[in-house]
Amino acid sequence: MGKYILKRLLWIIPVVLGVTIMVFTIMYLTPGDPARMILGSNATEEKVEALHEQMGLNGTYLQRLGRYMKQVFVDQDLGSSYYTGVSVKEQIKARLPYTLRIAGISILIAACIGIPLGVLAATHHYTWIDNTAMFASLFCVSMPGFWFALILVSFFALKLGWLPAVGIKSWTGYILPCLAGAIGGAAGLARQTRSGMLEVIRQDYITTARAKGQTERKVIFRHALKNALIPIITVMGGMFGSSLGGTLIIETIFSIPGMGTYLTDAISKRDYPVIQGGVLFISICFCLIMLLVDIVYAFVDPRIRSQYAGSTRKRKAGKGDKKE
Amino acid sequence: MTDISLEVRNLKKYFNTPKGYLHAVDNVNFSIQTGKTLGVVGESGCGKSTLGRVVLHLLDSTDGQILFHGEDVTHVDKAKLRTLREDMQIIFQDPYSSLNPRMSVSEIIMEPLLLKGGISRAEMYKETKRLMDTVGLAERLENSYPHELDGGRRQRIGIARALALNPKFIVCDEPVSALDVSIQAQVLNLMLDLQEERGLTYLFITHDLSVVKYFSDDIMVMYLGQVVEKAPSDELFASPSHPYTKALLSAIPVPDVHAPRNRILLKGEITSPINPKPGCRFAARCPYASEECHREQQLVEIRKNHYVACQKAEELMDKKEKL
Amino acid sequence: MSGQKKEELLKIEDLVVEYDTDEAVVKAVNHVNLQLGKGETLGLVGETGAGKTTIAKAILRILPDPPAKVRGGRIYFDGEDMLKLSEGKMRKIRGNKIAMIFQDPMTALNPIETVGKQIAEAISLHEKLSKAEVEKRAVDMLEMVGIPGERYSEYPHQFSGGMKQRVVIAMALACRPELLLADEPTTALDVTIQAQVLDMMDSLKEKLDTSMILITHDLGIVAGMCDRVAVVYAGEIVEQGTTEEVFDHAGHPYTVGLFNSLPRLNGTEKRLKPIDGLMPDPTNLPEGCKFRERCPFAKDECGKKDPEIKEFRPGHFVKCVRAGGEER
Amino acid sequence: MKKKKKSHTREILHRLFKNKLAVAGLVVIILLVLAAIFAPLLAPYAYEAQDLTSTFQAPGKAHLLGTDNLGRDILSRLIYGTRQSLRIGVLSVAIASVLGITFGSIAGFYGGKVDNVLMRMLDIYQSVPAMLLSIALAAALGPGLNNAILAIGISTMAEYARMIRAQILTVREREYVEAARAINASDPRIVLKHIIPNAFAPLIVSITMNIGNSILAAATLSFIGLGAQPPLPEWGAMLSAGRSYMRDYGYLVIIPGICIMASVLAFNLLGDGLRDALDPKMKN
Repeated sequence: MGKYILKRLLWIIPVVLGVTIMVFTIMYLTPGDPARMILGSNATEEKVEALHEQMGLNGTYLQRLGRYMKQVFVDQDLGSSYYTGVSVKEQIKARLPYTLRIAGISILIAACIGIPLGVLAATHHYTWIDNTAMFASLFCVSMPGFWFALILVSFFALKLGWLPAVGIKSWTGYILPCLAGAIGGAAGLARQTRSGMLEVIRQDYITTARAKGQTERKVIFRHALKNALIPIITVMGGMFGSSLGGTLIIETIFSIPGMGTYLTDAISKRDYPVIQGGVLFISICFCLIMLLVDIVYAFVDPRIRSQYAGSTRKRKAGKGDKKE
Repeated sequence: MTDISLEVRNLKKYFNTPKGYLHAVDNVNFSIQTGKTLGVVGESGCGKSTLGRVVLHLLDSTDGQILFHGEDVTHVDKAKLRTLREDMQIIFQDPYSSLNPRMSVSEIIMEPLLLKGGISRAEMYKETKRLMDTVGLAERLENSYPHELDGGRRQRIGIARALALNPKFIVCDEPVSALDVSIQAQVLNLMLDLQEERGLTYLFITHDLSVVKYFSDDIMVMYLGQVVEKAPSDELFASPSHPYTKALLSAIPVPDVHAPRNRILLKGEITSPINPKPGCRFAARCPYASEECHREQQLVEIRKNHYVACQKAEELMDKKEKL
Repeated sequence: MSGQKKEELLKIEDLVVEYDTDEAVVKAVNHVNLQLGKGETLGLVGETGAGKTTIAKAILRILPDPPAKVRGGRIYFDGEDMLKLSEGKMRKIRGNKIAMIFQDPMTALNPIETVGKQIAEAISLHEKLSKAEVEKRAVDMLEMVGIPGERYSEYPHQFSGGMKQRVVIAMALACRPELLLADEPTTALDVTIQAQVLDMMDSLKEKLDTSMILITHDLGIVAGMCDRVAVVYAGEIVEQGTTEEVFDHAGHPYTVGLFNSLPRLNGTEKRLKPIDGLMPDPTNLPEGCKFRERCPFAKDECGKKDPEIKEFRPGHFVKCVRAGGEER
Repeated sequence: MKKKKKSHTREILHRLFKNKLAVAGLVVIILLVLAAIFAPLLAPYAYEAQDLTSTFQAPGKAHLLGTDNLGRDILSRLIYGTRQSLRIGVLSVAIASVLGITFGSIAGFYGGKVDNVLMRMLDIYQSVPAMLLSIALAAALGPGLNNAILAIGISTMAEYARMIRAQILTVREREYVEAARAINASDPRIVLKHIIPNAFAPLIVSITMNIGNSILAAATLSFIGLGAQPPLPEWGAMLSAGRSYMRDYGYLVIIPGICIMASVLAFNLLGDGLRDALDPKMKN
């Protein structure tokens, strides 16, 4: 088990390096010259050249990449904004918690609504409950999250005045953004849980449990749900990624000082260090979440756990080396 | 080199796995006379299916020689492989997964003809109909899809496809084990008729001992990649001499209430053939195992055409089911 | 093997089970009558799709509904009609008085629970024992089926196929049921392992004095294990009697056909005699005798009305108009 | 065990048409396509026609769905908007699936080391959340609908790559592929005739559903100013523009949102229906 966690931890290193290169490359290929944007189109070539030098925009792709990598990993510095001059690292430190909190709470709400709904639908397969729950969740999956956020704002904030429309001064500020972020995930989880449950309910071991004289409730919760939830762990991990993406947009609606407002602002100004640093950091967070998910998965699923427990390691199936 | 259809010498097939080399087929020797059937029996994981696939070049051999009508075909180029495959065909175990679900019956049977080429479409179509008739598929089924048919008919499609190129030799990989007994008998009879009409040579792979007895001229028993006993069919059933063969034969449930029941129960289960220790691979489960079993066992001819890989064979041969 | 006047444990009368699908109604079990005495082993023989498993699951009332519907009949167990019992009472019978073993040991065990716990679950459901006692009993059960008790806390994937089937058997026998329904318990296993498992089942059955319904397609297994046998064809019992009777004096043309289809180890026949044709489509069963289309002796009257079940020889029942006429 | 003779496709369509929700989805999609084709005929006004004398008109006789801050007829803009939405959906999915299928097929066919390297690359690539990657790519490429399409296409290819690879790996092990080799079928033939047709079912489902998801993603990009640029009548952009007037003219936000949702829902319904129809076992 320790070996598995170590292996999985080490894998983070190439991933982070790879993501850094990828993000850098995307920005490198971007047309337009930030130096010229700052100086205006009347500036002389020399002035632009000088600013290039100062901003580290001179040199070949590899030179620039090398400089950036050194800056990020050796000096642990993400640079500073072209426009405000404020350190990107400091800004991220201040802003990331908001984004993570909203995304995290959204996922939690989504799980609390989606998983029970999925179980309910699966256990009432072929009935109106299933049909209604599934149509409702498909409806919610199809709904643009930012649109739902706007509707929430106009109703609960503007019309009823119960909750703040913008800002996040107290916990009440979290309610609407988190609800808006949760709805898509809840619907998605409900669908996934349902299909997972239906798959498991068909298995022989469920019939075996019934044949033992176990109550239907226990059959569902002890045997079916546990098995169905294992793959849901991974689904939820992946969902955290989309939840992060969604949160970025929702933040702009509620003017929350998180990564979303930071990034969208930087995008409109082509503030490269901010975009690079922001994307890199969110991705690293996502990687860590996925790492956690994999480890949790390995702990819950004895089949994986024993694979790494030493001697009983199974060879990979389906690699063309047929037995028999 | 008169009438030996297929000969295999010291054939080996190892698979590289994370845990080491899996000895799926280890040093196997046999030959089949033209028009005869060699039955290969063994339990799951004994390498019998791999053997069939190596013979057909569907898998590459690790070592050893394959001779087809006296010609060494172990390593062949693409062109030779094409002609070789026209002569050597295979019938698969699972009539559900061996047919492409997106092709109709006639498309499946016609495909080999299409790939061979040389005749017009109309002729191919005529030939397809003839093949369907040969294997007993009604003409009206030509546009059906495999999923619409039952296991027996599907297996007939598989046989027709194998026959399309007019092969001399067919590997039958558990062709009836997925079928119900009444259907199984239909298919077995068909295969016997075809052998008689066309002088086919069969390598008949199965785990079902009663079928193999009925179907084969010679039988070869495999255990963990190795041949433990080889003999003419009647001889093997009359005087099995390897302890494993004895146990295997005694374990067959006989559909006769008056038959004496004296099963030899083996201890333990089949182990994995990954990096096997030298010596007899059956020793761990063998009721007669002794110290000497840790050295390599050779196939020895203990009676005419009766080969056994066990040092105690001679003494066990006459030991009629003592239990 | 007389099996004549044993005390009756299970009696099925006129059982009808159908599956309602979108397209048609599958007539899986059609007016089945069966009885089983205490301590007896009944073999239920037939081909794929004949309705054997459906009968067993109907006894335990674990058929998936929808699509399966029990359309009629009575199933008496210890004199009580189980089809009329409440779900709660039925649960007290399942796993306790009647247990079931399924065909595929690979999928019959919950992959994320230890085998010990799964056996313990069956025990704790029906017996008021302390946790430690339950565990002790589960370990005993494991050892009884030849698995070291230390393997209690291992997971199913750590066992081989044969071992898994032993676990399943241990689980089924944990509460010493009066009746064991074994659905093709060895079909997924290799011959030598099959021999081990069958041998073990036989001796455990004796030891625990359990009656058994053994579902199989293998007549060889029936010959070795069963006191009586019932042959199932297209959802009907076409022949029923003591194993010796049925094997020696098969009365129904289908049973005769089954025997002729089998390659014999001691025989020298050069050709098998298969049954022509296929089992009829269960959504579209023919009028009259369901075997008529494949039967070499079919007459006009066979198509007109369903043949009655006749006592062909003492204690040997056959559903064929020819029964009582010439033997095979 | 049906005796009816039916080809695979017809059987699937038969099952699909029995599913009312899927048919409803299909009908909505057909209506969208028709609206896109006949937009100039259907729209009562030109989509860019401003009428500053009648801004913010509530839905009424002259303007069925009202007008926006520049007095443009919302219904007309919505009708023209179908063109953008369908273009986004179809093109970005086309880009994603072509990229993904190529990538996944290479990994699946060659297997071994090639597969390993490619899949690890995909892991890294997927470490950036798809929405974030779309935003970053769209930002890098610059605002504009075509760039948004490209950005969405690139950032969603991983799903197809994984799916087709997994399918190829399963299908490759089937006996009929072995049988094809035994009758001398060439590798390309095996791939085209035996593997791809059997690996395609889940792909079709996912393509259908992803058209909807791409429309959603593009609307999101437009919403933050990265997608369609004014005066192009794209639903997300309309929603974004209406946002400033939301307090007083809620319909400016609500109506485009409903359009987005309805079209995404239609594709999802059809996709769901297709999945059930393609694999009837999965349904119950």
